[in-house]
Amino acid sequence: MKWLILRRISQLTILTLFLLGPLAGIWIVRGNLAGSMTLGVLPLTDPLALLQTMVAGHTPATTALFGALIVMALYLFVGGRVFCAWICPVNIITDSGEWLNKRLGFKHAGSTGPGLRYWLLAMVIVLAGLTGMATWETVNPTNVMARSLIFASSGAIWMAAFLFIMALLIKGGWCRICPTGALYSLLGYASLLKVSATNRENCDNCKACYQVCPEPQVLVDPLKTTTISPVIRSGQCTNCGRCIDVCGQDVFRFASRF
Amino acid sequence: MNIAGVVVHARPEDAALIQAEISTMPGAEIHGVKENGRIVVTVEDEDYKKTSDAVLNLHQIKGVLSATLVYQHCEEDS
Amino acid sequence: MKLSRRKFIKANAVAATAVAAGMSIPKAEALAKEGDLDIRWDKAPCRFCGTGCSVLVGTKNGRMVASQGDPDAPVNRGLNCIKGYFLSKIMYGRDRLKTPMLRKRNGKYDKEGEFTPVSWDEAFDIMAVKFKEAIKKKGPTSVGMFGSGQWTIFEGYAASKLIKGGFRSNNLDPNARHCMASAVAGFIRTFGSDEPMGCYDDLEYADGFVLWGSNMAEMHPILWSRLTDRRLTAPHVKVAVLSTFENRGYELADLTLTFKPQTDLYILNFIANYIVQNNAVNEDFVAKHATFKQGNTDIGYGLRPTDPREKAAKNAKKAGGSKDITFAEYKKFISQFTLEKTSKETGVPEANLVELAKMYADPKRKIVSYWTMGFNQHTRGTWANNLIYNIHLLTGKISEPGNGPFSLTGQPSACGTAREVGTFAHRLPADLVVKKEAHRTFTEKIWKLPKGTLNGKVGYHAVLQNRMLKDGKLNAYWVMCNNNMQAGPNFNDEAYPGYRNPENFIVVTDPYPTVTAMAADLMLPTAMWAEKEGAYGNAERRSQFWRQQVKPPGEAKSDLWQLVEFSKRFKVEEVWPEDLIAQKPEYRGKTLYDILFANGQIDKFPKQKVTDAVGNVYDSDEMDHFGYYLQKGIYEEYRLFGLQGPKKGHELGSFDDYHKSRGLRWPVVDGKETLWRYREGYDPHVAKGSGIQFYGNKDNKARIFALPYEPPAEMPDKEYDLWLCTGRVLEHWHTGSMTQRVPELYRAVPNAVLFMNPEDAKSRGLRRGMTAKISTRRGMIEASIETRGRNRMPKGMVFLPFFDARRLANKLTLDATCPISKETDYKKCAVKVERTKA
Amino acid sequence: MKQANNPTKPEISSRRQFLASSATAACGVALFGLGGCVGSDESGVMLRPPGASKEFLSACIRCGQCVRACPYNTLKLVSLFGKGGTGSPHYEPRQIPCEMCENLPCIKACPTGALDPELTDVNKAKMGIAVLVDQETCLNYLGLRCGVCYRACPSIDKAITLDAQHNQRSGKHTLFLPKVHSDHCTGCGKCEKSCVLETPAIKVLPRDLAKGELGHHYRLGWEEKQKKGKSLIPEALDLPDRMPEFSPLSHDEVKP
Repeated sequence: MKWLILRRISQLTILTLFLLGPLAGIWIVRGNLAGSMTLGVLPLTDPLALLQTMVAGHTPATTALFGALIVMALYLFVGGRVFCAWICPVNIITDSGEWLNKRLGFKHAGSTGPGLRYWLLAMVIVLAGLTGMATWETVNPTNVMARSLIFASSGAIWMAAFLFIMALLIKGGWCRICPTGALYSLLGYASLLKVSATNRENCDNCKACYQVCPEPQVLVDPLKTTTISPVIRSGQCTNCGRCIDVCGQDVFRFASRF
Repeated sequence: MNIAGVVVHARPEDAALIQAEISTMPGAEIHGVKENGRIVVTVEDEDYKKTSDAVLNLHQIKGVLSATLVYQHCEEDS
Repeated sequence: MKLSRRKFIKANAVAATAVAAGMSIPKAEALAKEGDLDIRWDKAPCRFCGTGCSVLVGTKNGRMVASQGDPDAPVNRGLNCIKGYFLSKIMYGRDRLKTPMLRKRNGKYDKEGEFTPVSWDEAFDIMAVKFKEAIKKKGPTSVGMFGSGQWTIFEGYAASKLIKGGFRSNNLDPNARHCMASAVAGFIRTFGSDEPMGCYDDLEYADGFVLWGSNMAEMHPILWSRLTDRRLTAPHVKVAVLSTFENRGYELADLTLTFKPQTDLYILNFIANYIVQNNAVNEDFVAKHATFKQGNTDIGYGLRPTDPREKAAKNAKKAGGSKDITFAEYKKFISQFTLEKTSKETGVPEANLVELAKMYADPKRKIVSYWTMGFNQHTRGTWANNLIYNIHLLTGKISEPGNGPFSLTGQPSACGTAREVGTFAHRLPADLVVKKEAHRTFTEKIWKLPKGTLNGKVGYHAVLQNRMLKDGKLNAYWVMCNNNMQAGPNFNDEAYPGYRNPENFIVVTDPYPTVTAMAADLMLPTAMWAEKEGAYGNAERRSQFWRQQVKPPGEAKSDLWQLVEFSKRFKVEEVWPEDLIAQKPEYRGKTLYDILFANGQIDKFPKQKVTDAVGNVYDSDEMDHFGYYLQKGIYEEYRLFGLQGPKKGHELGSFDDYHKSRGLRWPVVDGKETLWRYREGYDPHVAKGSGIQFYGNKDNKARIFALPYEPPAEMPDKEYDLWLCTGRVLEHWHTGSMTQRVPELYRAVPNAVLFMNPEDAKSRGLRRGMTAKISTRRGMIEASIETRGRNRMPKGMVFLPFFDARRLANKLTLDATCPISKETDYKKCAVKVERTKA
Repeated sequence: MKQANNPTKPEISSRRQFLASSATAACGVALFGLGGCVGSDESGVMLRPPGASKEFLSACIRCGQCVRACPYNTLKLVSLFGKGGTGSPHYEPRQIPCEMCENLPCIKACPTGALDPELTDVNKAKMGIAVLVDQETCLNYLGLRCGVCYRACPSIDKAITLDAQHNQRSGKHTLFLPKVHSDHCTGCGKCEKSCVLETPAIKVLPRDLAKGELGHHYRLGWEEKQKKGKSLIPEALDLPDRMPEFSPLSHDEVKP
């Protein structure tokens, strides 16, 4: 449970940091996940949102460019989809949807393949070019969710309901097709911090890790193909650490990609 | 008590739909419709802010060309 | 068919809307017609400024539901300013006081207790105890009252009679002291008779207008609209505006003069000098109608006698004194006010000064000078008034259509109530004064009082009342129809300690819980405006009457009712000494009510139906309560002062005539109004063949005064480095107690902001919109900075409106007054403005 | 569940299914996005913070930092189902108008330059333009002395002036008619906010919606003359009018 708790703490801390300003008047961070300014010095920008405005024909100001570069550098270091597992509030909702699905024990009404997210990512970018605006940002559940929460908009309830039901009905919920996650996963292929099935020889095939993994396809090769490195190199891995938590045989741990 | 009288002007072909929409608005009441698309509506509410909102909302109905405030009465209830 | 009120209004809405849509909805029209029939329309003067616009008020089912400008009113022809537009809403603020509220603890009155609802009986009981106690302990001068230029004429008269005739105290003063006193003193000093000679018709006759310290564009909006129309329709007309900062009047002005505070005294004398130097004196007029006087100088600032500035002033005790001089001596005196010196001292370019002087000097140009608070609220306010008369007298441009000096009044009845019925501490009705024995004797005769009842010593004026409360010399105090804790100067140091002085009992009568009411010991709820029958007198001597349109809410009773009813609580033996009673033994055992009001004069008009020309019947709560037509009785007794009194030219028409008319301008003689006083043919009191008679003075001549420049009481220095001026905005009336309760007006201008020059702001690290700390030696408030907008401030000067009860501007102001008129100077004190630490 | 149980070998049929569902979903997203785009057509009637250009939505990442920077809570983000681009900033003057901060904190907070950092003088902001939409209810047009909008204007006498006209009806008063001047009006909306009517007679509209455009072929003669300082053509010959010796038309400059 250790990593799960740490992740929840991380997610809530991020939200709290954003909410401290409007609720308590302590302005550490201004803005939301699309773009923010911390302590007046550290800009952070959602690379996908920025990419869309660029495709749409806008030359961004340096603040936003820096912000995006900082974000990308960070995720190159800790793992691209660390955003999905450790920052994004949608993760909490998707996890709850999944949890309820398991509790109710009903079959998912459908599922999506892990490649779909890249199609969507491409669509989002093409769409920005076609429409000449960051069209995706109008509906982007990740940013809408965060923004509605941080700006206390009623949209938060609707978006949360939508995401929850989606996770209830479809395996992996929104998080398996999210274009934002897709972009980060591309970074993840090159990132430094990884989960590794270091002690894969101890694996007793209990499949607990597959059960909890939001992207179980990433586990198969590193765990089972002994000829390759045990490091989970796929960018689709979110570095959530659930596999580390649940494995009775202590197979997994965080490691560098090398 | 606040009561406003509003002339809503719609395209004649949309008038029926718009009437239906208006009749769902709380506090709004239709008193007459002219074949050229003019609809006589009253809006009432206890709180003057809400009355004005309702008048503004009339503008927002799709197909409404104009909504003109003609009569406005406002007083506090004794 | 009986309809609910909501249905009525809805039918109205449908009918009006259907007309606009070009269709017919017969059912609604029928209903609406039926509804419209029971809107009753009647006239009333506007509740706000001294312009005296007339409105028609529509009442239905006992509520005022609509209003409109009276299209036939001579002043406003159906127009209103934005305050007048919302008149029908001022009575319906949610926090109207509906029952007397007394500070109580453990069921008993306690100065430190909480406000608790009480009955009128309990309220008057404790009041009577406190007033009697004060009179018994310290004599009549320990009771007093602060009244109002917003009182009806009847109320002012009743108050004057109760305080001066009943309690034998002259400590009665109106809020008009803060507003008109300098104009009053100026008129009396120059002409021997109060109030302007001209009227609003001048607006259509003049070729030039000069505004001296009057933001007429905002403060007298309807008159400004008339002045503008004259300017537009007659291209030769010139408008000059003088002020210490650029106000809304500058937009129309052909000539503007922005001068350093207090230096208007230079400009006024310079113009006179220019007229003399350029042989523009109307020699014939001056020889026949004027004499010259040198006024006392070094007269102090009306501060407490212990103040070093007062101690240093040689003539502080003889401020109004003067001696006769010759025209030659006068000419010599003013010759020091040269163009160069005046330009240097005032900061006004020479060309502008000359152009203004030329307007007055040109014999072919008819000129009206208008002024308001810039002149009157001035430590030399009386002088400023005298000096403007000098100019009009030297050129003979006075008392004829389009020519004359005209003081605009701030309050709806500053003239009618405060001045004409004698609610000032030194006055009696119809221009009489307490100091003159003949005037007292005449008043005692009309009032049927024993000789010697009236006190010959001038009472405490507004500013002095607060000082005396603080010093414990004034102990039972009644404030009516004004909000002096917000309007009065330096109230943190003077007024508030006085109100809360444990020796004192303070009563405040108001429709709303104002700052003043909350500082009192007893709050009395009152009927306002059209909730009672009333009369106002506007700035052009026009008295206008109205009938009671609606009932006041809850237990609220009119000020008149309160004054008269309260007099029943006093047996004459409790307030008068034996020697007075001995003169009129028939008064023994009687109450002040019997003596002052049920005196065979006031109670002689029996109960009747109050009706208008079409037969509508109106309530008269006072008539119902007292059993006779109280307002009529009061008015007819008051009228005797004008008809029989020692001062000429104050005749009024009959009570019934006023109810029928849209106001009449006094003197009303032989069924005719008087538009221009002192001029033969216009004024019935001017003897044939004399042309002009300033009959207020025995020699029928006016006085031209030699008066110099003297510095203000406080000037910016190193620490307090800016001039502060407080004042008003168009949207709000005085302290905002009525207009801030109209949601639309509140939204229009919710907060008072500090108008400031952008460079002054910048040099203090302030930006527009920032909250700043504004402090003087007397207090501190916070307000946000406005560097643009309606007023443009020159460097070194800031302006702060005082309507905002959350930013009490006048606690910053200095309680310096004109030593002659005792009117406060709100326009000049030293202030500093700093960034707040945040 | 199936995939989780057997992640190694997706079957052919399920691969096909995957492709099909992918395509469907992609279309869905496109529609979803286009829907948002269509919704943002309404951006035509939205009032944006200072420095926002017509292409504002192409540059705004909807981070809300401008909203946070606004000291008067003027700026709001469009809600999820709101028109005009969910999450993008706008203001409604009747609720809270723009106070025209000299230091433009909203622009400073914008990371992307969607609010143009080149705009440093708030007076040059073009957020919208005030339009007196209803002359029939405007109290000034009725002759009343209102002018609240005029005095509320931070650029009084520049952005709004009062045109004084003779009041024919009363015969002795003036109509003070508010007139908006587009070169000075920033669209801050203080006028709309302060209008005392139940529904304001003056409203701020986006500039492209409110402004007319003069025909490019036409010049204003009086302005051209003023610019040049004299007539654009050489003086034409003008002969004196024949008059009787004592003309009834001659009159003193100052009326008697």
